[in-house]
Amino acid sequence: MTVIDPSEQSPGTRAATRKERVAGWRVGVLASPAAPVYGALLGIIIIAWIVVTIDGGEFLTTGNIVNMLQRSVALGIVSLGQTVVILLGSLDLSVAALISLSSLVTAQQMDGQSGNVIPAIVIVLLLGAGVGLANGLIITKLRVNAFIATLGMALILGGIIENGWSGPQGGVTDGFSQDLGYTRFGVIPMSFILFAVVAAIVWFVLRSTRFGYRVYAVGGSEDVSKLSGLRTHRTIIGAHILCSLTAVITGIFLASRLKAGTPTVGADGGYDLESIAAVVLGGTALTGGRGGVIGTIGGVFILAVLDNVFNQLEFNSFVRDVVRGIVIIAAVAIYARRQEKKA
Amino acid sequence: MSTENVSASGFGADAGDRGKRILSALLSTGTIFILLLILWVWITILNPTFAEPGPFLAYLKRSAPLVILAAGAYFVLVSGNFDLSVGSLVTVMVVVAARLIEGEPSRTWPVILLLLVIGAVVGFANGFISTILRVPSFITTLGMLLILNGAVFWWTGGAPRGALSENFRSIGRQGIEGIPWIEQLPWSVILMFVIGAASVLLMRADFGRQLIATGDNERAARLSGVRVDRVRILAFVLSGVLAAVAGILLGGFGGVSAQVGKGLEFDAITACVLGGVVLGGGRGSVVAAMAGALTLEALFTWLNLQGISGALEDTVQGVIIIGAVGFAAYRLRGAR
Amino acid sequence: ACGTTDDGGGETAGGDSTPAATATEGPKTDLGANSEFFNQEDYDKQLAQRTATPEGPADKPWEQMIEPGEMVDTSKYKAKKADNWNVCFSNAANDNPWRQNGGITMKAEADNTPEIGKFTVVDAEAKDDKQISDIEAMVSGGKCDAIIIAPNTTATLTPAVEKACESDVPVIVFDRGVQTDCPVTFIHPIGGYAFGADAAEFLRDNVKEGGKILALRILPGVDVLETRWSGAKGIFEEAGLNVVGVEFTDGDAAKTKSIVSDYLQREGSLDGVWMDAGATAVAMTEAFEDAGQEIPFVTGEDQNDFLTKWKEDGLKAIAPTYSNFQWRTAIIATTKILKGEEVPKEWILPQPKITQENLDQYVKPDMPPLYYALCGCEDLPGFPQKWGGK
Amino acid sequence: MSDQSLLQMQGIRKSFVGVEVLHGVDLDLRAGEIHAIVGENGAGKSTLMKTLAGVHAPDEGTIRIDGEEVTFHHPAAAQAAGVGIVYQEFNLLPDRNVAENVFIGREPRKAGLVDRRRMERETAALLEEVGESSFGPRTPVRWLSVAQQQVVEIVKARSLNARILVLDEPTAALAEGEVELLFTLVRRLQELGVGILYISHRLREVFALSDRITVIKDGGVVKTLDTSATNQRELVNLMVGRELDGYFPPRGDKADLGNVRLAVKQLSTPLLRDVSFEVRAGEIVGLAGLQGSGRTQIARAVFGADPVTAGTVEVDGKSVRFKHPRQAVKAGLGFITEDRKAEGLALAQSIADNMMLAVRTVLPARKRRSTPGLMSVRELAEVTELRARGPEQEVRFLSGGNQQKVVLSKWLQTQPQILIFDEPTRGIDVGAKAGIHDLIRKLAKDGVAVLMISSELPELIGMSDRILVMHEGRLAGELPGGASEPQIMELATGAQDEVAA
Ligand SMILES: Nc1ncnc2c1ncn2[C@@H]1O[C@H](COP(=O)(O)OP(=O)(O)OP(=O)(O)O)[C@@H](O)[C@H]1O
Ligand SMILES: Nc1ncnc2c1ncn2[C@@H]1O[C@H](COP(=O)(O)OP(=O)(O)OP(=O)(O)O)[C@@H](O)[C@H]1O
Ligand SMILES: O[C@@H]1[C@@H](O)[C@H](O)OC[C@H]1O
Ligand SMILES: [Mg+2]
Ligand SMILES: [Mg+2]
Repeated sequence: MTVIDPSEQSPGTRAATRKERVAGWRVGVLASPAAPVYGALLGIIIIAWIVVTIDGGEFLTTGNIVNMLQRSVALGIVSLGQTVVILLGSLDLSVAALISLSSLVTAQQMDGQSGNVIPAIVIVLLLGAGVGLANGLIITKLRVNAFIATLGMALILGGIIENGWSGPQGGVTDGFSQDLGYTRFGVIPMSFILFAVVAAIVWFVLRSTRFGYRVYAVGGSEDVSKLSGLRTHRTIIGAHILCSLTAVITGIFLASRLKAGTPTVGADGGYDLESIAAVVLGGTALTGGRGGVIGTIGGVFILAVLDNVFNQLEFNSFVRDVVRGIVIIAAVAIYARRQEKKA
Repeated sequence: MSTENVSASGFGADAGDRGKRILSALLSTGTIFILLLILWVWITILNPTFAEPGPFLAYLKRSAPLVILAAGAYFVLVSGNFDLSVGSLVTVMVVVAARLIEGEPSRTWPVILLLLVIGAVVGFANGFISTILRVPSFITTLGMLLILNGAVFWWTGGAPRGALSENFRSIGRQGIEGIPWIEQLPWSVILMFVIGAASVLLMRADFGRQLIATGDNERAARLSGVRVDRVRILAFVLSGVLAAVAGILLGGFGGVSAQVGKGLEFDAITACVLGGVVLGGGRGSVVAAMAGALTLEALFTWLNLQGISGALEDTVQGVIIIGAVGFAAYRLRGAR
Repeated sequence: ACGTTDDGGGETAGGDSTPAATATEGPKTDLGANSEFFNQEDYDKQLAQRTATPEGPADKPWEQMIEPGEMVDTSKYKAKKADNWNVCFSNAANDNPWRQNGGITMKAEADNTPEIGKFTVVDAEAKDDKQISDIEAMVSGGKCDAIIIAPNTTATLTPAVEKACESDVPVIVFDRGVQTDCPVTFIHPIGGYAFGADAAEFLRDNVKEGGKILALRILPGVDVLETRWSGAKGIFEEAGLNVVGVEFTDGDAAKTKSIVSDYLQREGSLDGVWMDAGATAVAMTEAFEDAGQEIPFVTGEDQNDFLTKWKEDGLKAIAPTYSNFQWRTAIIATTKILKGEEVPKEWILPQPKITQENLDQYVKPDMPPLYYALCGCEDLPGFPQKWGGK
Repeated sequence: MSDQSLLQMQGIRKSFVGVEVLHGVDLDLRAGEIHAIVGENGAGKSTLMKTLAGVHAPDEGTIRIDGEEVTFHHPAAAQAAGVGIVYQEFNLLPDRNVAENVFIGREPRKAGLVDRRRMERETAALLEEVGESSFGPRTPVRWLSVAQQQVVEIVKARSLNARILVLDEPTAALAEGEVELLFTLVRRLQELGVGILYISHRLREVFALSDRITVIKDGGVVKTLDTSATNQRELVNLMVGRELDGYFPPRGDKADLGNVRLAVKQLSTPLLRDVSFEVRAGEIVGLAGLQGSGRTQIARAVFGADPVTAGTVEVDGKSVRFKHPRQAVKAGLGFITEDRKAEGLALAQSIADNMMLAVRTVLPARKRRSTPGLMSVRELAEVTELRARGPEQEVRFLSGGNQQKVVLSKWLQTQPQILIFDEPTRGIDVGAKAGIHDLIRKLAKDGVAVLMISSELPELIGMSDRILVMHEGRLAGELPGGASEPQIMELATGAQDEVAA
């Protein structure tokens, strides 16, 4: 019997380390699913710039850039949470309803009093945690598929909204609305800073905490994770709580922007499907386990740039939808090709 | 062979368990039929006329489009994909039909043919992009939803234009008259049963077995010679064509409307999941999926009869759907 | 102010008060009761305005105004250029036939106004947040000579409209209201109370006491729709009519039909149907036909399919309207402002109702089913093709 | 080896869907002992281990560790109690790197955050401990060969510092050379006092390694024996309940050989270089080689499952180029894949549907009725000695060996002229193995050309009429049937580059 002596493998070992170093770089930077996203973003910005300029408009002005940043906030924040659940191999279709509900509760709790701002925010965050917990429990303990569980949750929240409110709910405190909704630091809107902070937190959580590692593991394979001794249920529940929290933060932000809560702000914004589209545009695999928030941010910017260009070119909403649909499909098709080539 | 000990091999080692097996199969996939029966009985208790032929047929007639959509959704789901574009496809059907028919009865049949072709083409595009171009179908069909919605209204300038003809509308509205006892047998109910039967046969045929095997394990199916891309594309085509049929029925039933297809994709998927179809593919029966659609419609009727406040209706619906799916999962687990 | 009102008619009682709806404050837990959507003063005022004689040319109702009251001096908005104006329009949405019809009219009127060089439309797709950003972009872009706003929702668009008013560009609001009187003018028909009452009075006058009425509404929460229902509700109560149900149809024909069928099953029959908008009126009548029942007294709107069916099938009906020609008025008002001509602070348009007597003049066989009879667009270039007619 | 009982399992019962698969199993394990568990496919070995690992809760019975009763509701609880397990199926995340896989869910932390450095350092140390240097902690698992993955699995179990280590067929996916490495590791752990439960169908390993052997049959313990006090013959008898005489069916006669059925000429793919060989009707050609030497790649390329860059394939003298496996099936080829779960079976479908899957793709239903030689599902089950409850049973509920028989049936049904077997008896018990060997030989006798890939050298030597040996994507040489193991290994490792054919 031939026993392979490990020492014989030393040339191979050197090769392996070299390969690994190259791999590390490829995995870390180029092979990161975020790379093509920013390529696509850059491409779209260039095309947009050319088209808008030919049309006689201005694209890369400070005002316009600020406008784009501002527009990316609401979808951006909720997409961060959506990224986490999609990485986990789940998804959340209830975010739109939760955004509406949280905008309403924010307004109701603030009731025009500046003293109520902090308690209101706390209450709304608790609401988010509660809904996320419920989603997580339904998925793990009742074993209802995430698609149906969160679709059902959207119905439940929708009914609660309809039952409790028949129109906008005023009461968002003036100062709060001004601060979060309209203040700018130089050219940077305050709300964009909120987006950046939430993004940094989610990024950090995914990258550096055990919870983040577990999200990737469960997304890679729930079975493997469980058999390896990972408490998958806790991870799934935790991720859904995180997702719902980003939804309520979006709701709070929108309340500040509208100076009111409204029953339809979430559904009108299409935040459920659009956040999923943004995440996938950002290169995160719908099957879970691959991707991250950096890509999602790129995906959100792509949609924001498109939106801005549509406005400048005065596309009607129908043309917009057609172009959006094509861009989403085309971008993901390109990623898929890249993925295939690499394999 | 080295052994004659055949008694232990082959099947029937526990032939006595056959009854038990059937029972457990019924318990696992049969939950939906039990639920449907409970709802029907309950509705009848609330409103005894429900069980009479007229009202019951009216219920079936109203359910027919969703049942047909659920069958279409089933083919796609069982092959491991999603089709989120069927709702907007239904809208497209109605809007295109109105624009092209302009109330002219002679145009009805050519336009219907065209609608079926559009359904097939959209389905093919969905399938092609999702299989050959490897875009996840969730995204393909989400994009298609946007494209269809935008394109059709772009074409009509924002609002539906033109009008449906009477004979177009009669498919979704009328039926065979003068049948004793039930008076009218609606065309949509006939279509529903025909499509239901055809779907069952299709799933039992080689195509269906290959489709479900593909959804279960694509690599194994391919290595066994299954042209997995082709069967998946076909599933999307079926979904598109059935959405066209549903659109024709809904346009007939309700007339021109830009809202008609809104949210139907979710209803169809919900119906399938209620019926025990597993998202991700490979499991579930088409009959149960269609029963899921009937259950969903019965649930709407029940909610209406219960007089649950319009506002809380959605909440109750959400709780029941989650509860039913959770219950089915629980039974499946218990039965395993 | 308590609760929402309609398009703000009430607040202008003093002549210079806010011409817009007030906030809807506090949760609306009781949809049916709607007490918070009812304001007696506005209600009485609107009902009275129905019979007031409007000022202006009778053959051009879109130029008429009811009880104009305070006129605004717009000389400070007078455009520096004589022509080639860039008029910007932030539209809430283009999501129903009424809005689509109006949008076409508005564009045609703008094209027909020689001074307007560019008419820029940005569609908010029914998203409050988007509309706020759209308006911000219009203001900061500095390229608009006037900004027209059709707000998506009342309370929520207020801050953005206020911001826009702070710029030196004139702001014109129409259709739904906002909670500020900062815009140069606010254009709207009489209002929801009048609409709701027109329809309810028809049923009151025709249906016997205790008759069963079904009320169909599109969706909750839009003030101009809420007031329609709250305007009707009191009349039903007073008349002793039995409202067996109030349901939301989402503007979906199939859903409307299913709801009516369900009620026919449950109640056996209905004596009247009240609707807060007419887009699904035909589907509603078909539910009766499909159930083999005679169509009772019904109400709709000036959508062509309903009027046609009314005429052809001899329905017993009425169609209140929410004057679609206000979309045209918005451009006319803008033109006046940019020319420095005075406009009313609140421009109230007539709001005719279509009855059996005047039905024939509104049915348009050559126009598509979703055409709105009160288009006010027949004399515009491109009619009827631009509106889908033959 | 101490006599102190480390683990005691008593009266373990477990049923699925009302069918009991374990009827009161008793088992004990001492510290520093290697305790082998053997038994037929479906006997319940893996299920028993899963009750120990917290995957399945036993319906009845007790588990004691160090005399103390324990219940595990989750694999994490078993881990915490010192139970490590390498499952029969692979249990790694391909998208994560080695270190992340080893410490999955238990990442070391510093100040509340994952200490990636430490994680990698510890993984590197563990890899070094087992003498693995061909990859490092940061290598993505996707890049690893099956053998390397198995090393990761073992390192992962080891990283728990488990006192009880379960290895469920750890060598099933390994070639002989790699097996030795594994043995070294297992013995090292044994010296550290770890109690090891070792499941294998390879009796040679069992005798080489274990201290005691427990035979399980039909969900119950037949007997626990001291390895030194028994022999292969007795063991087989206990397992199968009958004598098995002689391992392999007799080779074919030279005279029985027919025409060249399959001719591969200068075949190249990204992983293969200029591979040429022929297989005649009635012949079994064995394909040997180390892991990753390209054996599977040959099969896939010939079958149209992977793209070919150069070369030709001829079937019955006609040049073919399959772009899709279906064309290969149509042309009379069959391919029993090495990984039956991932590539052989639609697990949620019935036995009947799986058996019919391939024939359905090439013969439409109406032609099937008139095609002679097609067997009923029941007949197929008998021919392959399948043990199952009925044709409607879902394949995922079958044990590994019975699943393999379903795969075989699927291909028998297409009446192939050329059959490629990739590890046909991986994870198959000795009794069934003999059955499959007989079947393969019988097929050859009936004129089928067989190409058989196997990592189990005795099997390859015993079955093949000729043996081709692969080395790094090239054909390193050819040996006659009955060649010796060292001869093959010499070619396979490239130890001697120029070899006579
Ligand atoms: N989750 C399950 N549901 C139903 N039946 C199961 C399940 N897991 C295993 N079984 C059944 O339990 C029996 C024992 O299976 P097990 O996998 O333990 O066998 P094994 O001894 O490990 O066989 P092999 O040597 O083939 O791996 C088999 O009949 C199998 O079909
Ligand atoms: N570096 C690699 N990248 C991608 N796929 C690979 C790589 N190496 C091997 N494979 C795939 O893995 C499979 C097995 O590889 P190969 O044919 O080289 O091994 P083998 O000799 O059959 O060994 P075994 O089957 O025993 O694992 C093949 O299908 C091949 O396509
Ligand atoms: O958009 C609304 C329209 O749908 C309704 O009919 O009238 C009021 C408008 O604001
Ligand atoms: Mg096993
Ligand atoms: Mg191989």
